[in-house]
Amino acid sequence: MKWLDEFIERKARAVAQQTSRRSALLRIGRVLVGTAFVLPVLPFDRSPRAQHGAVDDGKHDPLDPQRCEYWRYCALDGHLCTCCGGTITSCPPGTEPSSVTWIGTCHNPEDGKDYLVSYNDCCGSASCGRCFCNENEGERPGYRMGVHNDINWCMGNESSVYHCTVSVILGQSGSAGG
Amino acid sequence: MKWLDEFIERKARAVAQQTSRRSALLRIGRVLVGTAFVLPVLPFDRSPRAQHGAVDDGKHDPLDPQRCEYWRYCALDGHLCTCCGGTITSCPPGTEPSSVTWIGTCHNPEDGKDYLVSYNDCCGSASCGRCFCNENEGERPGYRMGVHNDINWCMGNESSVYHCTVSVILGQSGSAGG
Amino acid sequence: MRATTILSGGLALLLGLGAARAELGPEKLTINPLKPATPHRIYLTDLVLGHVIDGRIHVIDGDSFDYLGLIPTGLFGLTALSNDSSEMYVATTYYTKRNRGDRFDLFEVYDTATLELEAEVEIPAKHAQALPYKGTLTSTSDGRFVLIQNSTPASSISIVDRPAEKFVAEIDTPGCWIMLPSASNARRFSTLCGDGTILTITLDETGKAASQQRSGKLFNAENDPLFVQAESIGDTYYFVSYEGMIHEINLGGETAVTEATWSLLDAADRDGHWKPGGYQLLALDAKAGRLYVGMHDEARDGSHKFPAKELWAFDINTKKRVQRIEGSNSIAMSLSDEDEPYLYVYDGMTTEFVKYETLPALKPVARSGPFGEFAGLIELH
Amino acid sequence: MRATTILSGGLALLLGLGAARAELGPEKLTINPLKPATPHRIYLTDLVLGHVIDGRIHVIDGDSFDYLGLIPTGLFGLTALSNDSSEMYVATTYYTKRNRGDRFDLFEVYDTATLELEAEVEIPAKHAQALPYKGTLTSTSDGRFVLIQNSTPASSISIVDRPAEKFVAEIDTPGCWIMLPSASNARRFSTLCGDGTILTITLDETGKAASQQRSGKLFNAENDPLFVQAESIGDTYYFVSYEGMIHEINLGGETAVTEATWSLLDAADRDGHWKPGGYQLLALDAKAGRLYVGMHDEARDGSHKFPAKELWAFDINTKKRVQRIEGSNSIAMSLSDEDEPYLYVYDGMTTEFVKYETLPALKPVARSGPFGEFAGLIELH
Repeated sequence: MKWLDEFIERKARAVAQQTSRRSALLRIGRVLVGTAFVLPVLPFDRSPRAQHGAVDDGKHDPLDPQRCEYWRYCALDGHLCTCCGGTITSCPPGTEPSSVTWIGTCHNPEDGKDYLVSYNDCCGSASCGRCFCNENEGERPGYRMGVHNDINWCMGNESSVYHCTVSVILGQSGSAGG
Repeated sequence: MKWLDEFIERKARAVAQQTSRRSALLRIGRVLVGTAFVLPVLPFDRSPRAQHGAVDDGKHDPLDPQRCEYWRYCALDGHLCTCCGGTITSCPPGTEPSSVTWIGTCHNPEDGKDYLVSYNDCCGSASCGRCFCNENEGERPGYRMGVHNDINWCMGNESSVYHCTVSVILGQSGSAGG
Repeated sequence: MRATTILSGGLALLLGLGAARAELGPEKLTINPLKPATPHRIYLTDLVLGHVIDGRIHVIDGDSFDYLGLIPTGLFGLTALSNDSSEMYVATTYYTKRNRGDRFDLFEVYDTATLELEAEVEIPAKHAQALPYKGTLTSTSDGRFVLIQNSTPASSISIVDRPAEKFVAEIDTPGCWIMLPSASNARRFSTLCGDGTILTITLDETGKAASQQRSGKLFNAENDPLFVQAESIGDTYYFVSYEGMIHEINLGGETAVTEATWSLLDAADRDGHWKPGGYQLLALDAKAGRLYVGMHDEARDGSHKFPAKELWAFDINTKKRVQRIEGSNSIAMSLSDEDEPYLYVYDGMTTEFVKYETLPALKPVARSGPFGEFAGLIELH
Repeated sequence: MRATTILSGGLALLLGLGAARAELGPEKLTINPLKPATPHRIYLTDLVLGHVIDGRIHVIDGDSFDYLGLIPTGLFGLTALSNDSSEMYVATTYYTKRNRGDRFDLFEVYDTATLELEAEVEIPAKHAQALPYKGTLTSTSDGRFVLIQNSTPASSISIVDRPAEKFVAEIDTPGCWIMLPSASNARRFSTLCGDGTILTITLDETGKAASQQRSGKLFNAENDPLFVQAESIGDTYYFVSYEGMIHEINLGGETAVTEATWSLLDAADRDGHWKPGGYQLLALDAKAGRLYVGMHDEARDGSHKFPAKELWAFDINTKKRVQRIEGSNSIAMSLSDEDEPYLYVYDGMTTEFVKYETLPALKPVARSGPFGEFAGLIELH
């Protein structure tokens, strides 16, 4: 995927140009103009840095639950509750777990087994906005609602305002249901 | 203001490191991770790029009304309506001008005169979020409300939801009031 | 310090300044009229997940790429232009206390000539709080009835009588999703179901379901599901599957009928694991007979929302690829409504638009600045 | 494709899985209890101007810099911890239809042990939709009455009886701004006025104004205005002016009295045009007798909100500078409430926190990741 490389390089060059640009210096008499290396938050940017979270230092540890690459998040589309005051399986204080949910199946690299994971949303506060991830293994359109993630699973709660998403293991995949 | 230079250089280096980093390549099999050169939107970042707007190419033309450096904006703290579907003196469609306002005094480089400028807000829709500027010439704390800009001048409207700010010339400064 | 002589309530004090000998002003504060629409006016629906109560539609001039204004859409608002583009429809959720209190849902009509609210209709508080895919909100072909996808997560459809500004019916559609109106029958629409069938619903003149007919199994929802975004010529809808099969399905009759299926891929494409991907990944030029699809290689389970590495153009008569071109990371695309249409593509990485000429061949001709934060649906006026 | 056998409503179907021979799980979904507060817990008030209906307070562990949770504050919410930090107060605006409909304002109490809403009180729909400067919302020294700044833009103050959970009075304070409670008199507070006077208000036991006394002119609002953020030792408030003068003013009596004024600047500082700047630009360590101020050079008209190029430390007894150190672009700062306090500084350029040791001297010891989008007020638990 050369396009990604090129994109990165282009941005790096753009920043470098900005650094050396004489006009940047001219603006120093005013406030903070030169700091605007702001790229928009991308709908598909899986990096925790995208919306403030763990620093994206280039590692992608499948055992670090504050990163999109964490193995349980293989079909998680939303903000990681681990970056929002919750844990892998608990909602942040001040929020409510969703009453309905959908299911993914993820491979645990530690024991080599596949697990069924419930992607509950946490609801009712303002959106957390941190550590956005967009993983879609086994995800299907809305006519397969039980495995669909482009919808707000807070929909059944008293307040359906989305905050973040947890990943709760329901059991091993091979041994049931599948 | 050496700190600004250093900040720019530091960020450029960080980006450069990310570009060359082997691990970035590893992630390419996944989606778009490497694009996260996202810095937060700063409260004091005067660049239109900060919240999507005119490209910050390093120019700071006091006659370009989509830039914070435009002369009339010398005390404007908010989103430029010129980036939001309005003009220098008109609110974007779907919004309402504020019923109350505050006053700045700005120097017009074209005729060398000072003008009184009314910084009306436009109100009632969702916040525009583009071209944030933070200029404070002659600005005073809230006990001088008529020259205070850390407040929502949509406050008197039926809907006080802030959208953007215009700058309407009331007259020359020397010839009245002053 | 220049301005301190102006006391609190400065404007009132200064209204007499008109007489001052100013070279500029005094000026009048007005509301900017919206520039008349062109076929290149873009509506970009932005869910703003990080501030999810504050969604909006960005209205953008697709020639100058000026920002023209916005329409607020609130919490997971669904959006769609009316058939004649004179109105923007929004179905959204409110709470009596912003993010708490009691929920109520409204269907709202905005005038696309002014961006002002024209009408609002209370609807069952179950509109689908979904990514606003095309077809989650739509109209019958005559514009009389507006169809709104619900989810609790049980699926149903709310029917609004547009001229009467009234909610008239709710139709249960368990396990089905998306609404696809028939062009030839203004009371008919269909919906895709999780067992691979298509359910066709015909309304009576009051908007209630007069009949519901389920097709046989037309697609494999398990192994090769159809993306829900579909484009049509007359009653024939073009769907694309995860594996790159085009399904041409006629939705004009009482029961949906497959007219043709064909593959986007040749042997070399399969070797490279090329697959379709994105959110709004298809565009169809009925007049020229061209179909455009966003494609990426090295596809794997879960890559079906990947941005386009390439755009592929097909001749729908010969069912052959006629062009492949760099894809601008498209995650959403739409053709302008004109004889020689432009294809507008939304770059999911930079959030910029890329404008392509389409005839005789795709050719990028302009790129915008960035717009939006969490967007994946484009409509053109 | 691994998960497609799970039908819609997958959870219900799977509840029996507890018995499966899984190495992990089944797990229980819970709500994470908030980590007990420490003196290093940070509350960062974020106005989110770009999505202004969606303000919030970020709650952050100032040691690990973990994100602990948030408190929603809505449209231009004012925020303040209760005197004992057990509660977070919010005064905010609602509309019956998110950004339209009828306005109503609420005073809300959140439990800082759980981040849950404990109480809400309707207040006049005129709370100041201002940047949440310290002092726009505060409590009397015994915590009985909560004081809320109003602006229409005419200035007034709403008084809420906290234990009774009741709005009890509105006091007009034309041309005045910010509330500064007296430590020694639990019914007394003062406010800065645009003519350079200070108005001192004494409440009766019902929360109504029993007396209002205006001082003489204590500062020059025209040529050297005071920043509204002030820090206190007992009844003595330390203000700093745009030009770098410290005003020590006693607000314990019926009428405000200046106790001392002195300059932060020496001749060389004046040559370099050093001036104070920021939003929350002062911190005061009563025990050590240290005052910290954010300073920038090359100051000009309009630079008074500039981030700190340096932090300067003063001995308030000798009124001499004892240290200057790189300022981490501070736009807001706060000291932890402990014997040897840390100074937390919010970097307005990177939106990161920098933690400084303060004794024997300022020394940066840690830096956080980024937090917030449009923030300028810190409180420490």
